[in-house]
Amino acid sequence: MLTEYVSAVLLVAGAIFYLAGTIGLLRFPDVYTRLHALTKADNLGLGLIVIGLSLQASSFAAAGKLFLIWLLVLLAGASVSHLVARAALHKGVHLWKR
Amino acid sequence: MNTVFLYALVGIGLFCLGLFALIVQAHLLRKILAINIMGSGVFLILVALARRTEGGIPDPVPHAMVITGIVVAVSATALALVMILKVTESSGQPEFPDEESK
Amino acid sequence: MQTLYFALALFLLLNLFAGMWRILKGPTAADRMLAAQLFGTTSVGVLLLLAQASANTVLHDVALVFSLLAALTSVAFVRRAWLSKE
Amino acid sequence: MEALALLQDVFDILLGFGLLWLAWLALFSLDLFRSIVSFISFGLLMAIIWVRLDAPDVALAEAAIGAGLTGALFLAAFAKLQPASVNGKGSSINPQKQSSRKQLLRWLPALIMLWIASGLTIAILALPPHATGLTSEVTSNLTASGVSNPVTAVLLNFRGYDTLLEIVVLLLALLAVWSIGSSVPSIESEPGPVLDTLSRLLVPILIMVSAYLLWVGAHAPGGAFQAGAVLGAAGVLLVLSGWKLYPGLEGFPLRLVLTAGSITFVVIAILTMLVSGTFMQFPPAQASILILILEMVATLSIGVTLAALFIGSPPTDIKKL
Repeated sequence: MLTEYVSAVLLVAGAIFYLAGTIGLLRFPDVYTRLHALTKADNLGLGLIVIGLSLQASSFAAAGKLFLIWLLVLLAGASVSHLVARAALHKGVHLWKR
Repeated sequence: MNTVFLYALVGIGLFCLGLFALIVQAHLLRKILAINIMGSGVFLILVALARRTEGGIPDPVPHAMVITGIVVAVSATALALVMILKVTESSGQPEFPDEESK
Repeated sequence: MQTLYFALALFLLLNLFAGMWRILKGPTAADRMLAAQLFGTTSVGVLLLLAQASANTVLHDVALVFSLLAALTSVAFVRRAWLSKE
Repeated sequence: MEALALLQDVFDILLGFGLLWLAWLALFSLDLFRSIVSFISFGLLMAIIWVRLDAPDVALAEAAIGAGLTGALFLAAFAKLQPASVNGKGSSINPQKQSSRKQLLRWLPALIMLWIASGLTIAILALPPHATGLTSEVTSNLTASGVSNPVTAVLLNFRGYDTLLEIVVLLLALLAVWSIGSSVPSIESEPGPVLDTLSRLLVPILIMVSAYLLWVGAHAPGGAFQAGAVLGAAGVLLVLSGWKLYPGLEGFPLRLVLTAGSITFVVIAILTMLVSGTFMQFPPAQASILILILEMVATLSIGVTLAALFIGSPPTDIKKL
């Protein structure tokens, strides 16, 4: 019963980080800061959801697969952020200044 | 049950939207997008209707057809994209030449 | 519990649609691509929640393929589409 | 229970409308790049819809192709179109040429579309709410098919013809692409250390997942098409990271891999005809192993063909001729 509650709390927390990521994507002023928002969703949002779901997983293999998915999304998110930032700098997209 | 008809109707919507765009849009890349969306609409109707079985296991035959359909669609898309590159190279614009300007 | 999973999946779906605003507005192509990237990450979350709600672990495989290909379109964008413009 | 059903309905309705909206954006956005990004997102939503319709096999194929390969294809083509369209645009498209005849030409199709849409809607709504289709035929013959996943049984055994012809269609598409050939070179630059590391990490995992999908396809969602699509994605990633095929492998070895799927299919079909008297009628005792062999070879051919389709230009030995 306790695991269910802990899992539910983690899932809700994950969803809130997704919301934070989306708000960041919508509100931040330029590409570089928006990259920052994106990583909140995949590091913490998906991470918390994966931890929450793996608490209820039926086997270690199932939990392992969930963590593999998370690691792959992390890898994709980190590399894509780097590549997009590099390409944006290369193309001369201006940095946001206050 | 309602889900079946909801998604089948969405499929009809996609098909007609795609067909309309195929007719009115001149840009060839958009025409290919339109054909892809029409195809997705047809797939959606097929798979939605396959779920009308009583036991809860959907009919596997339409599923198999749609899987082959998806793979054929992507190969046809690749071919079509190479063809529009060729048209663009020869005519200088990604459209078919207009009847009036000939 | 099942209701919670569905509610959260719905919540993530709403997030996803909110992110579509960025696809609409841009302003640069990179912004649109980033929105699509977030779209992919959010879809993975939705799929995992749906898998738990329907107790169907097969959906983990779908999420796995999603996460594997999450980088592919963005890499294609950076390597092909964005270098050539202008 | 009430709340759950309501949530599911809201989820489905939102998903359906979201899909239509994305289709609209993909088709009628003024900015072409926005159209393409909308179309990529459309593919992602489509995969979720397949999940909602209890079609995990289709969802897997869509996740690999609709959400990955198609997007990469469109982005690469968009890039190659850019320089050409900048030259020719000013002279060819005249906004003031929108005469009344052109306006009519927009309204007429719209009316026809509405007519078709309402006709189709009436037809769909008139269908009986429950139908068994071919489910009972498939399930009652499943034990003789050699696999326990009904979709794989249909693809590789009951409707093997479709799959054979489908692999041939892939091959034909590639032949056509090679013979048209594009002279627009894709722009290449240094991939950089991050992309290099990404491809070195991801490609082995992609190959492993492809093998995994192939193996589970016998009893769970997965199979040759999904595995082939994932393998093709691995190839596309390699191409994008600047990897090239070793020139010695471009000639006969490449063509052997490309055609292996169709050839194996035909050979097995003929052999089964000699044994059992009917084209492609697998003997139930050997069906399982035959399907596995077919799927392995088909996966390889599908994967390599998809990657070759992405490259779009023929191998160097054809260019020399």
